Amino acid sequence: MTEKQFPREEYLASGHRGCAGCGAAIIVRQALKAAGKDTIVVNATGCLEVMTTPYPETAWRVPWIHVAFENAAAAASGVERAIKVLQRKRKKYANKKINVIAFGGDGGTADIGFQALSGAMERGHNMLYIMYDNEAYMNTGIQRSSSTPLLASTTTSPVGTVIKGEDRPKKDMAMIIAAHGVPYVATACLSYPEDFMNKVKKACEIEGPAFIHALQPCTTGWKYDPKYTVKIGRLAVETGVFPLYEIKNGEFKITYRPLKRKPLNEYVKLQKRYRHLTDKDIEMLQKYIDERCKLLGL
Amino acid sequence: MVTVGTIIYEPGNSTNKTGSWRVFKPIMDKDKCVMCENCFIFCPEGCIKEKDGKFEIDYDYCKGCLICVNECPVKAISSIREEK
Amino acid sequence: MSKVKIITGTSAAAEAARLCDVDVISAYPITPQTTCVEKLAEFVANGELDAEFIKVESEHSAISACIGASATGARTFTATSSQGLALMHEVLFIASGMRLPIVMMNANRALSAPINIWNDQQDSISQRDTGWIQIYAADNQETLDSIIQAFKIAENEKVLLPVMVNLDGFILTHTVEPVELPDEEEVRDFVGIYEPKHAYLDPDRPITQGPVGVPSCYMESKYNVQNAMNNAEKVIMDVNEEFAKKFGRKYGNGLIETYNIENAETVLVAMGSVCGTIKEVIDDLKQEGKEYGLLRIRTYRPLPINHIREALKNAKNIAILDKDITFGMNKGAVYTDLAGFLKDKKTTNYIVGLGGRDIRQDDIKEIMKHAEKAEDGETKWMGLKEQ
Amino acid sequence: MIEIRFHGRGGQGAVTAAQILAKAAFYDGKFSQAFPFFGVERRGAPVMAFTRIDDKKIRLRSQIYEPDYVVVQDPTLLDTIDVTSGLKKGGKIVINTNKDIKLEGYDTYTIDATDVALEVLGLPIVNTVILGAFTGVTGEVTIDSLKKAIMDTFPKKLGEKNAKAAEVAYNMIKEE
Repeated sequence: MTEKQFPREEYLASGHRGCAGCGAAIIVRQALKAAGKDTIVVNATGCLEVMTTPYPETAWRVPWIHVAFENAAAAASGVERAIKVLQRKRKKYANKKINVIAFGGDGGTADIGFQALSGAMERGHNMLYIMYDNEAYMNTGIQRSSSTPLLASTTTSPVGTVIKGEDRPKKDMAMIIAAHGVPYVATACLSYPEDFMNKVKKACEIEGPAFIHALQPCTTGWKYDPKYTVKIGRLAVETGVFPLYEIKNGEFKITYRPLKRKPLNEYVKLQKRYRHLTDKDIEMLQKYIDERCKLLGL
Repeated sequence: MVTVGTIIYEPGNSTNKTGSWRVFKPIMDKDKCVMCENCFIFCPEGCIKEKDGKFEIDYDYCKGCLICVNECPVKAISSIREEK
Repeated sequence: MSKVKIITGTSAAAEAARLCDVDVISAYPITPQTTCVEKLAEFVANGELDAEFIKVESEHSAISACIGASATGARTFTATSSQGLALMHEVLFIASGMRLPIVMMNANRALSAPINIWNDQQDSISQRDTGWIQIYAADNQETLDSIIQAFKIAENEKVLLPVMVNLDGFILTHTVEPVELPDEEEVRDFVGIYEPKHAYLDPDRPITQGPVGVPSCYMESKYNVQNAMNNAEKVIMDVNEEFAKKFGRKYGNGLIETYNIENAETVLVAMGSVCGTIKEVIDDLKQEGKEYGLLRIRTYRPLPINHIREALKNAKNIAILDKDITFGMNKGAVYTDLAGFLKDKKTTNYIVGLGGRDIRQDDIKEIMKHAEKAEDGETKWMGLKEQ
Repeated sequence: MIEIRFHGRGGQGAVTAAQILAKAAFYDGKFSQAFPFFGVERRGAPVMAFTRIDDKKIRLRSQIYEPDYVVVQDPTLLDTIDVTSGLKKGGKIVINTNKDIKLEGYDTYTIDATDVALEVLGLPIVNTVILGAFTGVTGEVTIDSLKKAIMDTFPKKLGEKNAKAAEVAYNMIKEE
């Protein structure tokens, strides 16, 4: 390969305090390489915000703002409209297309930030919201969220003698946002950088709100060897646990189709959050995933 | 002195050397490298950098997660125990 | 050209925001503030104000969007009341901590439960420690004038704090009275254009706003806010003077206003619209040869301690009226704030007008009489029905 | 200081009437204030609104308990509400009714405002009509200022019609 596939510019500096093997950092690096310099980032409270900005140090090389846990989408709404009005009234940011990208974890997006997100998506702001989904509240120490998958163990969905792990299935954020009728919704995973970065580019180019649900394997919360972050993400896609698709102007398209879906066991066996699963549990989960994949035509 | 609004004006000034976190150390064999960019795009630290047409690991920041080792298709990166 | 219109308090607030040429409005309707956002929406819809109106889904998002907009360098306005303000609570600290000069109109209304849409000041008093400057207007003209002043105060580089302009729900928000609307050009000349140097998001100047305030910087960060409050005291006075020079109206020294205080042994201390009724009673009683005084606190935060102490130096009986209550202490917040530095004075606290209980002239007279004789320091709830 | 209380039903424009009266007084060079009774009433329920008029700036913020005048926009209210409550002795009360009503102890004036409204406006909205009658009865504001206040409260055509309706009522009550 002689041509450079990925831009060399780094908008997230080294030296941040993420865990070794942190998937959130990979997501941000990839997303910002796709979006480019003229980007303003709004960040919900969470791992990403904490690990990148202990005053007086910041890992960010693009303008960045953090307000609170549940309001990244609302704050981004303000940023987006301010740019619009300042361009119009005061000739600021003249002749420049500025991407407004909000990053929120699954808690800040699917739970506490859900209302603000729904409002922002419905209002039609020209912004991209990226949910980096590590399937639990990792910043506070691995508590379940509505995005925690069925049977995964967390500190608030522990494996006890009566209940064994999370008892509710994962909330389907991409489809919920798609139901808002926004022009661009996609799922993505850091293990497929080309696919993810293409989606970020499309989302930035499109006029109006865009939402990307990006799966982010988490070494600490999912309990695996840090070197497997990318591998586990890939397995999530190859097994059909996390299908990659986009919905552009209402048109659904699978963007990556595994030749043959791998058995779920390959995915769960690498993660200690699933170590309590019996063969019967895995069979049940496999059936659940098969049904969901069938619905998506996978 | 803390700035008004606790604002940080120097972009990307997080220069604390996270290389000290390392337990394992990836070693790049530049001759084996085919510049597929996997290690580059998957590094959580952004510390695999291209220099003179070849990738190099910046050990000041590499935390030793070894994703690069695991994702290299030609086994150009190996790992050793960090010596301190 | 200035012109006089007969308008409500909420309209006066909306007119002020229009005159100040705000860039972004983000607000959510709530009684009795709603007519303000309706008016603003109308201005924007008719092109009378070139602004972006973000029609958010809650007050929490309203203030969050204001932070986003202000941090991008836009002049930003919001309006709320009661439960809405309470819902904003956590974000209010963030606005002041990030030093964003957002201006808010708050229609003072009681807090649930039981649900009550009528006036008291518990809502804004409960936001006392959020780092917002708080101004309490006594009439609709002052509402309009205070919002204009608020932008100039908030955006002053020595201040850079958000300002909340409070007006009593219904008593002002829904009352029409003559309000002079100053000339648009003159107002814009007075407030200028917001050109922040500290906080604006621009890809050509990538700054980080709202980072983690680690223990080694947090105290300094908060001390900065306190310093800004200290600076605000003088800035508020200066802006009040400057405003008077340009528009011919002033509100005491900007921080406090006194009325007949030099002749009186008994002085009432109050905030907001009830001060009008108190002045009326003072004038009536003066004709009977009785002298009473009023100290109106216009700026509750920063609390002008020295000015209040100086104004009350000759007062013998001080009656402090509170439209709020600190449960478990049986005192109002204004009283508890003042008692600390009026230790050598006889002070009595009166809880008045909670949840829209009307404050009649007779109530004021009763307070005056009671304050003259009161010895026990017991708090008196005015107009409380026997249980 | 003159204090006026308006009785109506939600949706009949009692609050607007109180505000128009305040405007008219202002056009006469006086100070004024108008406010609704701060209730939770919805359309159809009895409502009240108040106007204060004075030669000097009005600072009083309490509600009105002893009005100088009472205006009743809807005759059905007489059955359910004590419309003369607190009305000063010998105070004037203007009632929209087609019946001949006299309220003991008060100067009572009646006008079939609904009829006038239907004729002039084509709608049974009586608030401007009854303001015309009030002006004729009390002289607290001039008819010219009242018309001006009405005109700038409503859109042009509607304003003209309402001003006309007020004038008709004003003349009717003057002639009585």
